[in-house]
Amino acid sequence: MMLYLWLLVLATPLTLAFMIPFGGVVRRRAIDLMPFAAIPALIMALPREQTAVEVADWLLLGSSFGVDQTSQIFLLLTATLWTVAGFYARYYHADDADIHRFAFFFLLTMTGNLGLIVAMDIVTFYASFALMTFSAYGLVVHTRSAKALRAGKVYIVMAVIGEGFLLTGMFMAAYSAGSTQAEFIREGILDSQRSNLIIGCLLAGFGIKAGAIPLHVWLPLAHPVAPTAASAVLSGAMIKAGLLGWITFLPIGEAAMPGWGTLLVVISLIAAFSGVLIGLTQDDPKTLLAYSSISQMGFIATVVAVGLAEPRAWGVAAIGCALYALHHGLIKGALFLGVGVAHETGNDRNRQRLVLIGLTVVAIALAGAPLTTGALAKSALKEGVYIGPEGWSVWLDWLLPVAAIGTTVLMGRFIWLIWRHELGHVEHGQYRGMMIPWIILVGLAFPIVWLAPVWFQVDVSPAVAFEPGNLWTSTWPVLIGAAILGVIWWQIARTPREIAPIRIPAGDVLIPLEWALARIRPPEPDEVVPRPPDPVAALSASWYGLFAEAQQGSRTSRLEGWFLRWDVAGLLFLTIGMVLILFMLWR
Amino acid sequence: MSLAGIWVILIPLICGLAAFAVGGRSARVIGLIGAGLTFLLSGLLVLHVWQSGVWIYQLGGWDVPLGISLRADGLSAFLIGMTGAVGLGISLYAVRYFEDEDEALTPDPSPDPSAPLRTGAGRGGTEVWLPGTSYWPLWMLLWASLNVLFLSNDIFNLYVGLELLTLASVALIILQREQAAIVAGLRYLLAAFLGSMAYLLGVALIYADAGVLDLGLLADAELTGTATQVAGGLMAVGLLLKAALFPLHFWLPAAHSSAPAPVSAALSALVVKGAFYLLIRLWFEVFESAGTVSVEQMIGALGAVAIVVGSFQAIRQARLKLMIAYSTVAQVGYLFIMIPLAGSFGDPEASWRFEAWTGGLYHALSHGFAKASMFLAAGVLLSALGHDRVWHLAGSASRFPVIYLSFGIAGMSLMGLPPSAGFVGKWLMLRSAVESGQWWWVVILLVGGLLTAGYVAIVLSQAIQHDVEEHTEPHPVPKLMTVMVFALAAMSLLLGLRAAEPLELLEIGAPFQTLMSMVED
Amino acid sequence: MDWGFWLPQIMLFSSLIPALVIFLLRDEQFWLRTSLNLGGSAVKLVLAGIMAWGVLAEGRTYEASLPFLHNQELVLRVEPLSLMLVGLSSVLWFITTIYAIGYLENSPNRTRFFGFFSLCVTATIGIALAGNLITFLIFYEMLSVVTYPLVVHRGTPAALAAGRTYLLYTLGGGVLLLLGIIWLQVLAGPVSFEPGGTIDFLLDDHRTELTVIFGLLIAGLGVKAAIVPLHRWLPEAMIAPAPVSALLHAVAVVKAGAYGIVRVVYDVYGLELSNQLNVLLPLALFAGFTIIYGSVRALGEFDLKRRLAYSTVSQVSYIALGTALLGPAATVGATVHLIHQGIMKITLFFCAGVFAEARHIHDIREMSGVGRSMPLTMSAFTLGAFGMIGVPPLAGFVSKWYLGIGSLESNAPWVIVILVASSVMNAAYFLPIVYKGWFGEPHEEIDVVEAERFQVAEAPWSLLGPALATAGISLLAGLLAAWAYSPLSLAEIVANQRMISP
Amino acid sequence: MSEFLIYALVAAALFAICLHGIITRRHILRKILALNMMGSAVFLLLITIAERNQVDGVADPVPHAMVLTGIVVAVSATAFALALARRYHAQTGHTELHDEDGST
Repeated sequence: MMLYLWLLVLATPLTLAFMIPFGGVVRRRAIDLMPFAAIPALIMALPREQTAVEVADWLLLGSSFGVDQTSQIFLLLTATLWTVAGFYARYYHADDADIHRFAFFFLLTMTGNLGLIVAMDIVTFYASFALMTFSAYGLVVHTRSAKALRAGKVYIVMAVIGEGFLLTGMFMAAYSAGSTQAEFIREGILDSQRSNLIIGCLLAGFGIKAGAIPLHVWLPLAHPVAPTAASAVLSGAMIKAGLLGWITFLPIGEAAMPGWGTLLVVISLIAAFSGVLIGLTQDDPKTLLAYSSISQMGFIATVVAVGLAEPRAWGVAAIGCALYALHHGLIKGALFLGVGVAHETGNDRNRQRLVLIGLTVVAIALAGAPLTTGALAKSALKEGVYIGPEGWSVWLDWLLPVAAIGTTVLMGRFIWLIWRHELGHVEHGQYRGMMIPWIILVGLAFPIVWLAPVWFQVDVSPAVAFEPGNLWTSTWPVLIGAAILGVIWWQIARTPREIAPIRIPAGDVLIPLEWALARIRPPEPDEVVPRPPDPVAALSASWYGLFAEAQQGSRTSRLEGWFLRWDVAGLLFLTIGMVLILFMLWR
Repeated sequence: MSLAGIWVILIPLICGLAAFAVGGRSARVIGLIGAGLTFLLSGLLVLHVWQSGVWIYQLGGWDVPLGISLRADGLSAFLIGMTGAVGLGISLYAVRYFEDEDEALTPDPSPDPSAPLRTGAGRGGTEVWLPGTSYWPLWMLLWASLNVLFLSNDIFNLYVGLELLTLASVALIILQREQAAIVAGLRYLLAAFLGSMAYLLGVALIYADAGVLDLGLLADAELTGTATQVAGGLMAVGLLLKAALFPLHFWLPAAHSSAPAPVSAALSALVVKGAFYLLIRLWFEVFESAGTVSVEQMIGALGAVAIVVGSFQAIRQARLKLMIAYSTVAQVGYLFIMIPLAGSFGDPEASWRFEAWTGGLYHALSHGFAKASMFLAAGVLLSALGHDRVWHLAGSASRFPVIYLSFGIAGMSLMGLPPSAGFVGKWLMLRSAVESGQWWWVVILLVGGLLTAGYVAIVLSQAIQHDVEEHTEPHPVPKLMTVMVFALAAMSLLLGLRAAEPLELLEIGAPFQTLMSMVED
Repeated sequence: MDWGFWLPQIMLFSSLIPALVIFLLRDEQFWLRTSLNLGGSAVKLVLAGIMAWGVLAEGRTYEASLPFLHNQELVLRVEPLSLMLVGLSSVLWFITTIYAIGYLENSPNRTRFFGFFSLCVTATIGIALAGNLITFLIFYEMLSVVTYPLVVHRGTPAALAAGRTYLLYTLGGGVLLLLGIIWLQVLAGPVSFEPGGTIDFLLDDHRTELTVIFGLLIAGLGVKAAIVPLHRWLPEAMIAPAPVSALLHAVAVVKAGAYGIVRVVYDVYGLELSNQLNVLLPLALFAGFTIIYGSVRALGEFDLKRRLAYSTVSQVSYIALGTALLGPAATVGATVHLIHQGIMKITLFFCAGVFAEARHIHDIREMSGVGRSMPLTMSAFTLGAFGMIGVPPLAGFVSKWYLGIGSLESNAPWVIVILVASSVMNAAYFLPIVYKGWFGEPHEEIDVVEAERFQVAEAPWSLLGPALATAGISLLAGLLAAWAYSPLSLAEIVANQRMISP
Repeated sequence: MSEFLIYALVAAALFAICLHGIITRRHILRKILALNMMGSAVFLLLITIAERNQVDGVADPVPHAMVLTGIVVAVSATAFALALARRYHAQTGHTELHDEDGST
């Protein structure tokens, strides 16, 4: 019974997606129902008790479905965000002639995203992951602008490389495990002789999706160019797929892997800081948000790294990860959707004010100000860090708040950009339709994040956010960030000028790489490539040539003509006769 | 039933004489009846040998060595059966073929401008020469002499059969009185007589050594004397000339290609086998003790060269019939590779000798059907299109699908591709070569198949080629002719699907009695 | 009536008889020919179903022995491995027949085409059912011959030149195979296909010979399986009409080679012997190189069918590779790829044919925007392409998965590098096509009125339907891989037979 | 040197001369005659053999029978060859066998 419910979760968006190609009324109905596609998933995310894993022994290589505590939180996030984005997109694309195409890819991507959360075996996970990855391409290039196509190209190349890493890792893991079930996979990785190789492959493969540096290059290109609703799910929900992959399949919490932990923590901290720094140089608020996502994923990855290095910490850290993911997903979704709403305000002051207030609230939450979702998420994260390896907490205790300062400044710049450049920028005349889902998301984000730990009875209670230490650590970075913003504000107010003179193009390290690739790659040939000679074909051609030549001119070769002469033949007769007789006699 | 062996000689002879005596259109009817009866009798004889083993008949009741005996063992029955089947096919084809020819000639004796090859026709003023009338007596004579050859158990009697065969063949070649045919016929006649003389001298020498002529007695005598050895060389070279083994093939291409199609078919499919049959009969019975490895290897080497040269020449021919004639030169080479394989190389008790023997004969069988079909196909094309120039066959595949299909099937058999009778022959010969370690023959047998594919495929691809020119409507071809072309080709295929029984037939009275029990598969 | 004896023969005759009758028809006799074709393929389909039921559900084997040479029989046997190829060819013959009827409508020489087409299927079925080496050889060579008229069907000089190359390659391969078989039979007597092999007893005395014979057999089969450097005929043969290319690549010719390799390794030499002779590593290396080389060449081709052809070169070697790895999972991967590759590649060729027929598109660079006017065709193509890349849940992934696991089982991790590299390169040469089709801007030159360019204008259903059907099957084969009657389950039975028996 | 050997050598010499003739002479009639004589050489040998093989003073009858039959065959063959040669002459005007005729 449960199995069919899980399948229903996937079948709903999938069915709607495949109604679209039929056109006509069927297509219109499917588009109308698009926002409700994730509702079954949302319902399945609500029960407090997790049911046993269900196996569909006829599907793929034997699929199993179910959720554990961590993935249920991911499911909650994903279903919520897709639902909101679905409503939003319904209006955002109301005048779009290609809405059916958007809806098709949107629903397929949704199927994949939900599938990978409810999958409990690596094949189903990978299948869903692939579905999500390849369908999202359609979302990225939806506008068909040159920018979108370039982003799409980078996206798909990176995605294919990621698939390659995953496939390699999966083969080895599944072989060692002798099973495809997630729990056995984790053990299998530890048992394998090549466990380091497997971990490396999986880290890299999922890292591409999670935007881990230096595999993030596609992210700042692809997330902003997608239609806003798609950006929201890309940055809010799909980016978490990579994280979930790590959590589900890496043997975190089962053995200490200090080497990998150290590597990941370094990478994550670089991401956390560089995401902020590069983000600050961006002019496009959506690109800025994409870099912010890289930075935020760096925060979460830090805790994953802690888990890798210190198994004891993982029990708590995993919850921290999940809660942070929930927080970041909802908030980032709200920020992205807010950009779109800001565009729709027109010159209506009230609307503009509402949008700015809403965006500021979520921006502060992202910065982690006290009483916000960010504060809770950060406190939950820290719970894990504290139990982490010897000596790490000292550094992380300082570095994470410093990064939070950066986030505060970054959000300040974001609000600034919206305020100065984006309000009423484009107009579809769908303000209301887009604003309502957005407001609901903003409104729901807080209670969801605060209530989730209580509802799911996780080991981390919301109360941690109110512990004095945590209260203070969530306050001072925001205050310092606000102070910096104040100084900048004051500076600009005095002498209006460009505050960030450096512009790092989106995609940062990709740019030199692209340049180098363009140099080494030979130009695409216009005509057929010369083929190496084929001896057999040459032989058959020359044989045919023999025939063709004979047909044009001479009939019988001179040698053969000689054989046909009577005297020659007579002489040969004589010779052969003599030789035969001689041979007969000579034995 | 036990007298089928006699009647299989007498019936064609009687019918031939009757057809000659009656003449005119009725000759055809008599000939056809003769062909049908001979076919049935051949079948009966095969059945008889199959059921009761070797059949021996003392002519006039005189015992050997005084009397002359007829003997049919598996080998004879095998070849008589083949002759019967191919002969019937050719006869049915010939009915319509010569009817067509004669009709074309009767109303207007002046040469048909569209058929320049027929320049000799209609000479002699009012008297019109109708090849169809003369065809039947001669064809019956040819058939009878073939059967004589296969059944005689006496080396001198075999000489007579051989000469009869030559006379009938040459007469058939010049049937249409065309200049090319007369030249070719004359050359053939002289060459064949030369061969016969060498053979006859051999007979004299053997008689000098053994004092008997009966094959069975000669085999028992295990002759090794000098006279026998010289006789072996002489008979071999004479028969090689008659079988047109390279480089003694000079007479064959012209003779086989300038004859009317049913005659070409009979010559290439059957007559060449007559000389071959005689050679292996002698070689493995009379000269078993006197034969040497070097002679056998030399004959095999000539066969190998024949395969290569024949195939290369075949592809260079502008006319289809000449191409097929050269193909016969090449295929004859295959037959003679059997001699070193089944001969005295290596262990005399080895089972591969019997395998090679059956393989070579099976190849002869497949070649008989396939080559007959090919020549008859060429005849159809020649009479429909008015020419048989390979280069100008483009596009004719869509107009004569069955003809080319048959040509392709026959070609498959010649190449030795499964499933065809040719494959069975090649398989057995290859096995024998591998087993005996004579790798050089393996190479030539395999390469030969590819070379054969070379010219067969070119004819077919030429025919399939998209038609670029506008062609005049082809002369209509009687259906029966097409059917016979196909039937013969189909036989060469079917015999490859079920070879167990024919192969078993070959075992009856075979010269390798001691080896047969050792053959494993 | 002894069904075990007659069923395999009826299976053969169900396409042989239509072939022979069709040869007697005229081009204009459309209905008679079509009903013969469809009737024959339907009968074959039903028989394949009966056989599958008998073999899988009731554990029966059907066997027919016909006398052939002295002690040598022709054996037709239905067991799980043969069932795989039988099933594949029955299903795909049926579908391809429909496609071919639509494709060749009003073109000349239809009688010849359909006649040889049915013969081609007969030969394939014969290869599938062959129970010993000589039976296999017979049908294998028959296949070479009967596909030739199909390759040169168009009769253009280019087609004829391609046909000559094809013939020389396949006949040359046949010669090597023949020699190998004869040599082996001289040493071992009649060799029949038994899981585990039957010639172990020769190891002590004939080690070198066995190795050389293995080389001969594999080289002979490798020509049809298009293993580098014997692959060159395959891209050339692309000159043939689309249904021929489709059937040639998916079912008949290349599969015959690959299936032969599976048979030789598992059922003639057997696990033990192959291992002890150390012949499998070279085979695996050749196959691995072919996979990479084919992909690299495919990247350089811009003619759609040629690119697909090189893709086939690459993909078919998966089967040889899996066979050479010789582990249980690799065996499953190799054998299931027999089916999966067939279904996916035939989809791609169907689509390529539709593009060529309906839009005169032969070059990849002309494909821009074709997805807008032919969304269904392009969808089928996309499914095929993704399957080839190995994206789950399509069939290609399942084979790749088992091959990957198998390579580790057999302690050959380098194979994983090849598999992944091949996947990435598959993506590199298929995704641009998919991209162009769906997202590219339609070409100006296309001779369609401006207004019609975005109009949906699919090819007729007789062309489209088969493509969609095979695309659907390739999706289902992957999606329901674990189902008890999926190709995968069949492959597992095949592998079990070969792993357990001594 | 026995009588037998003399006759045998004469037969061999005759055979060789005829062989030479048939190879080198181009006139058709000469070729036919050479063939005819060749037969005679063999007949001579056969008669010699019959003489050598005599039993109780009676010559072996079998070679005689062979010779008689052989003569019949030779007569018919020669007659046929002559007729053919005549037709050849009538159609081509030649009396010699040209090699160009053989080549095609």
